[in-house]
Amino acid sequence: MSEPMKIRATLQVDTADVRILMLHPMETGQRKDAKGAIVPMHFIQNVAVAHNGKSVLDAQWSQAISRNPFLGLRVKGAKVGDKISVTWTDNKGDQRTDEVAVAAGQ
Amino acid sequence: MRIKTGWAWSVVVAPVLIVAGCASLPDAATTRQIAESVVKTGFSATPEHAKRLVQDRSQQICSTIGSAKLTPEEASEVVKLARASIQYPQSGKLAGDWKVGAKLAYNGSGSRISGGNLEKAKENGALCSNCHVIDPKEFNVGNIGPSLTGFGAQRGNSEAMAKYTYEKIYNAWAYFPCSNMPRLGSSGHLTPEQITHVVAFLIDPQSPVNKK
Amino acid sequence: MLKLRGGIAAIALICLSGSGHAADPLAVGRQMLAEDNPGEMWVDRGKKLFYEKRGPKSASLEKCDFGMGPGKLEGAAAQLPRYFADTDSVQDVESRLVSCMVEQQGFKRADIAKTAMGNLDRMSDVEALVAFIASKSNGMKMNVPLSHQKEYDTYKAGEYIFYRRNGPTDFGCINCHGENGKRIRLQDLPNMTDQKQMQEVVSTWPAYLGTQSNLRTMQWRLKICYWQMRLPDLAYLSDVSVAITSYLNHQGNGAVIQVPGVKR
Amino acid sequence: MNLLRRTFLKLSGATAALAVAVGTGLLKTGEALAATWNKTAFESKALTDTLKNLGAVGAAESPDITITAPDIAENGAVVPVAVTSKIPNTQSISIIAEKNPFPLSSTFDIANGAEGYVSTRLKMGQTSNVRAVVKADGKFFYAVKEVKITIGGCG
Repeated sequence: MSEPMKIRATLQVDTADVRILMLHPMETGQRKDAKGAIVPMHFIQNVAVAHNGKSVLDAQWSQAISRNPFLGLRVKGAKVGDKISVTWTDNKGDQRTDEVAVAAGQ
Repeated sequence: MRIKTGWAWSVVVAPVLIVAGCASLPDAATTRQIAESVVKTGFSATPEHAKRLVQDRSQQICSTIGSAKLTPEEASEVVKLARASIQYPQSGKLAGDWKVGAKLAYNGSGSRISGGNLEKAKENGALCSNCHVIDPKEFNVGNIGPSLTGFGAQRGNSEAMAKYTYEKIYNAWAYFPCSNMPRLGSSGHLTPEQITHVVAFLIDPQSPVNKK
Repeated sequence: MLKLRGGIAAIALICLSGSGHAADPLAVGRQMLAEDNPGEMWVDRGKKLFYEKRGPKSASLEKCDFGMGPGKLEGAAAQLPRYFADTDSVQDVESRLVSCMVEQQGFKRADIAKTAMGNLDRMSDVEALVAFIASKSNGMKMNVPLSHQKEYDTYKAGEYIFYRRNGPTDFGCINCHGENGKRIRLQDLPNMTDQKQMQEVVSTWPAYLGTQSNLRTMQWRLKICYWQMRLPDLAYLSDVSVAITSYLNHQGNGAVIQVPGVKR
Repeated sequence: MNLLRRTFLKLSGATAALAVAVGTGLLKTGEALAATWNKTAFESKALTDTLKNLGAVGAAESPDITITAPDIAENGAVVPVAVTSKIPNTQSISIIAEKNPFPLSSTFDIANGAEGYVSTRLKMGQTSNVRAVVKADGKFFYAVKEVKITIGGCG
């Protein structure tokens, strides 16, 4: 059961500034829990970002990306209302997709 | 003119007085009483650990509120108590091994309490680098206290300097009453022997503290 | 709006470090972290939890009165801690929340205390709820009242405790938070005798802490301060924490609240 | 604009998961990027092996790559790093923390109008160079920046 991502996509001229926050433990496999047991490796391996259904960025991550990860990118040729959808997939096969519309910048 | 002033005052002051009559800032003695009882019940502690919350005479004097200053009498009482607390190592040697001292100086752990348990550590650290710059190349250091870089290079490593340094670490308030520096020996946080090693770390010409 | 907030947070953080020479090489990183604050995800989660029917009594928190009337959250945290007649005590946002969770939702106080601070294995509901409730005062000025006698008493007790030196380190709050530009190792320490810096502190808690990978409230902050001071465990929601929070928040009156903050 | 061909690695958990992503229609067939979790590169421990497994041996240092990161990071658990590549036809950006036990932290494949820009946050165990490796028009380029890691609090 995963929590929603926090995605902001704002238009600056013709480029969408996309900022994505995810809630994920990004366990390295090194940490011990309160009872002293090793917490198995558990991290997002792939983040796929699409603009109106077209892939624009595909991130492959290791366990060295910080807990509660952040991903920022910029998409050219975007318009207000365009759809930005983001899917992450972790090494246990868990997956989550969230989508936002590009908003007007200041 | 007088009447007008008086009238203006009554308008401004009267509501304040009414409020003050019902509720107001407690005086110092009442505050102390309330706050001390709040402290007594505010921690979950074993009887042994709860002793740490009880102030000794010097701590009481040093807890001046706001911009209040120590009176000369208070300051000299703190100095007197501090001087009386200092104990010297049985060996009589005040400067120990600077290499041991170096490890202690950068060790910021020991004696913390979590979930009712005392921190597990071989020994308490001397906590120096939390608050003092020691090696100018090391940037992970605090600045609450003054820089100790070149401490011995500037002051020498005479017997008298060793004694001053020892006493300063054992109970800083013997020299600077109520300073921020913990009374590391008097509180029992460091042993006399540990302090001799930190002394050596600070004044030994071979110590990195005194190397350029 | 969000961009603006990031900018403010970054500027504030730079100011906080005062004259410390370490400010510049750190500034870039602080700004980058402030612009995208994972703490926002705690706010979202807290919002969901607030309106959800939870606990043995299967109730939401919509009837909880934070001082502005049942369920009224706008600006409530800006006026906390304050006196509440139903509990006959001065309460901060977290102790008030827990009162409601006990009274209205039927949770057991002892159970809440055990799980109120999340860790790397478990997220805390309380931290998320505090983040959400506090965020409903964003953009408003801190305005903690002193009118009931218990508010005066609590405030003055907080001040007294702030300066009270105790334990093996001889520390009170004042010893680390009484001068400009000070650090423990490389951790900047706000000078809480300076109103500006005090305001910066009280307007940015709760905060997301990178070192914790978690959102934290003042309860956690004070607990850890006491731990470092080598004193016993600060009891959860103890009067000590409420007193210190009263003192700090009242001193910080006028600060524009912008939470969650982002801190080291 | 479809720059890269899908080439799934066998035996990788990520691959199966990714297949799900494709299956759910998020990545439309024919439009998906390479998206192969480069196991050998991610599991390399020595920098030279990392670079070799990225195919980036002999990369040229480029002034057109900018690494935005703090000179001193307050917290090694969250080191913000952004990479901007002004090299035309930038296809991918990899971020390497040279002294991490496994130096490669991430590879970002870029297409269909995304700029040569990514921003993320890394865990870094110690002070180290951060290296950005950019693939553009099939060639490799790099830039480095040192990030110092601090210790806070009372240790």
